[in-house]
Amino acid sequence: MEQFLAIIIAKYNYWLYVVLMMIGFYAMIGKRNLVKKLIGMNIFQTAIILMFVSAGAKYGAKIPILNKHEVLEHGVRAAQVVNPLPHVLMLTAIVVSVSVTGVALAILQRIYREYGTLEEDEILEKLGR
Amino acid sequence: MSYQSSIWPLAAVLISLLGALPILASDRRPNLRESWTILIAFGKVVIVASMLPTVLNGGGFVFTIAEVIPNVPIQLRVDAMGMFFALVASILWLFTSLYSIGYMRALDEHDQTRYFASFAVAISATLGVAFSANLLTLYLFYEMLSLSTYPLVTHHQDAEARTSGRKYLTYILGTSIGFALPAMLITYQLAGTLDFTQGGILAASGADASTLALILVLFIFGFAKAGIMPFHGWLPAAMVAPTPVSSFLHGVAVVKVGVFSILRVIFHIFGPDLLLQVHLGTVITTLASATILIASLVALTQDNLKRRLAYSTIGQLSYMVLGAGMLTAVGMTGGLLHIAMHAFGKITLFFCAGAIYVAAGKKYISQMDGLGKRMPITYLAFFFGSLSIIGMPPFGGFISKWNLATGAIESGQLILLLVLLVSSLLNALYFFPIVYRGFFMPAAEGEPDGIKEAPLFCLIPLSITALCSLGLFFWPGLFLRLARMAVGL
Amino acid sequence: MKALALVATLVTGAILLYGTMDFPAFGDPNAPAAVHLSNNYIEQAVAETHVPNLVTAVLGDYRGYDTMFETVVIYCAGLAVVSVLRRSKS
Amino acid sequence: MTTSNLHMYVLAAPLLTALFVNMLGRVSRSYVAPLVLGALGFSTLASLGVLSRVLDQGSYSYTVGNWAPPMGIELIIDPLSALMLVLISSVALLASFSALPMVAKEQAGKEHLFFTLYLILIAGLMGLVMTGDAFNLYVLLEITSITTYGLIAMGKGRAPLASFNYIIMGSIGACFYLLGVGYLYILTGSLNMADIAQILPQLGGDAAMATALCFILVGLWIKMALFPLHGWLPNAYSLAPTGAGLLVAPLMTKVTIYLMVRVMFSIFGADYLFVQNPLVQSGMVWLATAAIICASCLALAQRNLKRMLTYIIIAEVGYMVGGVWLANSTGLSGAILHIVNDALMTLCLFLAAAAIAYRVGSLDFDNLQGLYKRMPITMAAFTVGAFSMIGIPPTAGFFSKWYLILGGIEAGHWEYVVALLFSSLINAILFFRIIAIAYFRKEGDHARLQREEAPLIMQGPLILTAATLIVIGLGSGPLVRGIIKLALPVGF
Repeated sequence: MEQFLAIIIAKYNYWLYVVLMMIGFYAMIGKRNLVKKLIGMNIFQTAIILMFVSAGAKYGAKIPILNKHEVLEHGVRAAQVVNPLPHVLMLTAIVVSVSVTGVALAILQRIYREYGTLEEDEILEKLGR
Repeated sequence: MSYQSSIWPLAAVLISLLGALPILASDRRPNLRESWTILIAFGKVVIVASMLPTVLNGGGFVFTIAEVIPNVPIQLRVDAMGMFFALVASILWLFTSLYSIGYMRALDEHDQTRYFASFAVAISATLGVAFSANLLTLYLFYEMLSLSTYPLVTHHQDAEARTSGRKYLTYILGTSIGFALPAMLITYQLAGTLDFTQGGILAASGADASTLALILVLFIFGFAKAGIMPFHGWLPAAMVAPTPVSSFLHGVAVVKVGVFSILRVIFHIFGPDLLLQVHLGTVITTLASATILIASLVALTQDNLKRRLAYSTIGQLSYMVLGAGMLTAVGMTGGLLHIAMHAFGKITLFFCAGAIYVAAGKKYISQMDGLGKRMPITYLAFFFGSLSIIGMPPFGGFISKWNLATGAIESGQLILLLVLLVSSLLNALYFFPIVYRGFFMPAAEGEPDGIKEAPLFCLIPLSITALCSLGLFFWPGLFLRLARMAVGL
Repeated sequence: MKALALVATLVTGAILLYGTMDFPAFGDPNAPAAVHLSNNYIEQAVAETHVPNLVTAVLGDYRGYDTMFETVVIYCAGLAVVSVLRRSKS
Repeated sequence: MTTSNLHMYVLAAPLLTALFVNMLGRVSRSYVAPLVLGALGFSTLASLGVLSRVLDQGSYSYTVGNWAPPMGIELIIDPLSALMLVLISSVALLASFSALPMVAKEQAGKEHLFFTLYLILIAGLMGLVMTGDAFNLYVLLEITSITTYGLIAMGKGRAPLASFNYIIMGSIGACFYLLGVGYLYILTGSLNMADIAQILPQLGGDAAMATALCFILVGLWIKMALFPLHGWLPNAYSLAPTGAGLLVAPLMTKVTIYLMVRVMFSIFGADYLFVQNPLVQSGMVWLATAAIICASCLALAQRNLKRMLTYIIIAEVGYMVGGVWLANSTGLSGAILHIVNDALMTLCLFLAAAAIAYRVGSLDFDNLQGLYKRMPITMAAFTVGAFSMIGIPPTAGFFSKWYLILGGIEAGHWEYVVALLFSSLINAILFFRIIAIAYFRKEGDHARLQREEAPLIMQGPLILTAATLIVIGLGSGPLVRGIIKLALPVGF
């Protein structure tokens, strides 16, 4: 048990983000309101972004912006700078996430225009009529 | 046996396939269209006959169309067995073309262009099956035949045609995809090839008896065109088609393609020796015997003339399979020979049924009393045809049945001899009443007087095929020789 | 339906947590992610690209191909929004 | 122009043209058609050049911006990706001919927007098949998704709702894929597929690796609509504007299957997938079997041509997934051949459906009566496509099915063999039902129907596609021997 706790504490970041992800995931598949689904999607994607970024963290390291001249002259110790790659990836992922949200919102507008509601059950009811 | 590479097998197959194009193009000029049909039919006979001497001398032709699967090209090859079948089919197609013209015009049928074009494609497929060098090619043309005959079966485009068309495709396509295709794949997996080889290809694969039995049964049911029960139901249903279709396709081409495919499998995929070794001949003969007897009994109960002929066909087809299943050279010769003998006999009978329909508008046997006096030539031809099918001398059918009976005795299965005798008796029982009613029963009250013989275009072909049935008793030489070459005698 | 969604969520979460068992601890400077590529970027990026901000260096240079498509994504999204919301003339 | 970066021109042509289509299309609609066709025609020729180069000189990798992998992003041009490039560009080109008049009819005034998204989608698909970088794959996957969301939402009636549904499902798929990549990254510190594949076996991290595999695969399955994750596809594809369906239906699922193959063999390796986890392997074949059978049965219940086709697409996904997981070279060759064939078959059927929709309007079965008289050429091509779907020789569909079934027999997975045969039979029923409806007419209706074919620009590609199906069928021997055998992953 203690071992298990030690594992959790050592990797608490992942545990947090997985919980966050699952909140979003549940909203995507469990909620009947279309906007809530969309919000769930955003939570999910944000949690993934956080997970990636946290994977780049190093204890005692600084941000990956260096002094150019100093580096060119003396070099740099890699352990003192956090991993820049996850940040790069997540910049892209954020853009993708925002774009998808934008398109989805536009589509939601059209749906609202057409059916006057964003509740899935009510829409299905209207379609069934 | 040595095969020379040649374009002629392809030409024989393609002439009618490409011929469908000018037929379609001359949609609005019936005379031109029918001239095309005759010309193509004649050309086909000439091409097939031109290859005959080489085959008789023990040679053959081969043509590779495309290399599609390792060791299995789409390939045409002319050997004695293929030649035998191609000869029967192409000669009878010529007669059918003539007959079709008379029949379709007399009834003023709709969509004749489509009819003739589909017919041309169907005969192409038939020759393709005859000249296939391997199972895949055979399967290809087999499916092509199934599909090209669909418009013919459903020609009338009414509710009945629709139902029959569905039944036709369900049986034919269903069994070929559901049974024949997996059988072919398993064979390929076992043998690594699908080539038709004298002595079979499965012997070397070392497959056990149960696998072989499975493949064999899958093949026999898979080629449902042969009408082995319980997959025979499509044939009576297909009788809604115009009579020339029934006569040629469902008396000769389509059904015999089924039988021919089964024979190919028995002769050249399994090989008689292998089947003897694992005692699978009885599987074939049992299925065939059951079909012969049941179909003959059912035929007795049918009042619709074409349906009675259809059930008769189902029974007769199983004779051919039965002969092959005896696994003796004589029995196999008999089975093969029966393809030709039955073809000439049955096509005559169908031609007559069509002629009666054209001239008198009658479909049911019970209405045909006294018709023989008004249509003597038709009825005489019908009599000849039925005698040939029953197997009476001096008609062609006797030769094949004689061989079959000899084969049964040689193989030591006297029960098969009994099957042959009983079924011949049944044949007589369902044919003779028709002839008797026609000649000796008085016509029904209020029958119109104007009934006379069908048009010449109908009458001439049926007379010729009837005479052929007679002639084949005296001069069976060509077919007998090809059949013997095919089984290796 | 909701119960099914809950079960799916729990299963997914459990698998994800199970997967983290093999992960290095948070902030471990010797984690594979922290040493393999990252060190190369940190040590060479300034010399190779002359950009002091490593994120920019990687984004704009090493993984510029990604970034090109990132802009395409935005472009697409804008177009998609316009085309979805605009009523067609017919 | 040197041939060493010809593949970049294949990709760049639609991408850059998309900009011009948007700008010039605003000025005048008449610019749209030549731009689209020109770009795709160029791409098709260039991709043929790429393929012949690969076959001639072997696979090569291309580093974007000259940053050596794994630092930079690597593109892999091997026979498989070159084949996919040819497939994508040629299918897109053929689809465009038909899409142009359809879009002008359905989306009047929005053609430039439609074709901008359309071209970017094509560029995205091309990028997908070339990339050798796991994260780059994600970005491109999202490009294709976003463009598809937009294209589908442009449809009428319920289309936006279907599109939203697709967004939610598609995002789950993409997120799962990204999570899987994240796990691999945390585990290995790399994003380059070849690099990951090299590092993975040296690690002890079995749990994380399995989780990564699981999430990547599930993500891709959602995107390719593998049963039972297919829920979004029928509505999305059948309600999409006809022009969008023409492109999306033949290509999207097939490219995703390609991605699955790529990820499976380039990252995880056949040894890990098949040898170390035989249970997973046979479980997957069973899943594919279930997919084929269930989707075929669902197709039977449809009363609309396009909806029926969408369920057939789902069944075909099962074919290919099963073929890949059979774990032998015959099955894999069959799956790859089927990717090509299925794309063309689906294209043929959707082109025919588009032509019918253009003239008849509705695609409900009841409206198809007498079509063989009204549109004989369209229906002839449709028949060829249908035969190929059923698997009747010598059409292409027969031969890929041949390899798939043979692979099933070889692997001893008889359930898969039976499912394939069953699905062929169902397809026969499905298509002959339509053929019968279109061949027969209403009772007692004997009026001479007027011939009214779709415009030539729609007929041309349709006929060409139907002919291609037969040509590919007859040429499947050289195709398999010359290209697909080379495209198989190492070890097969």
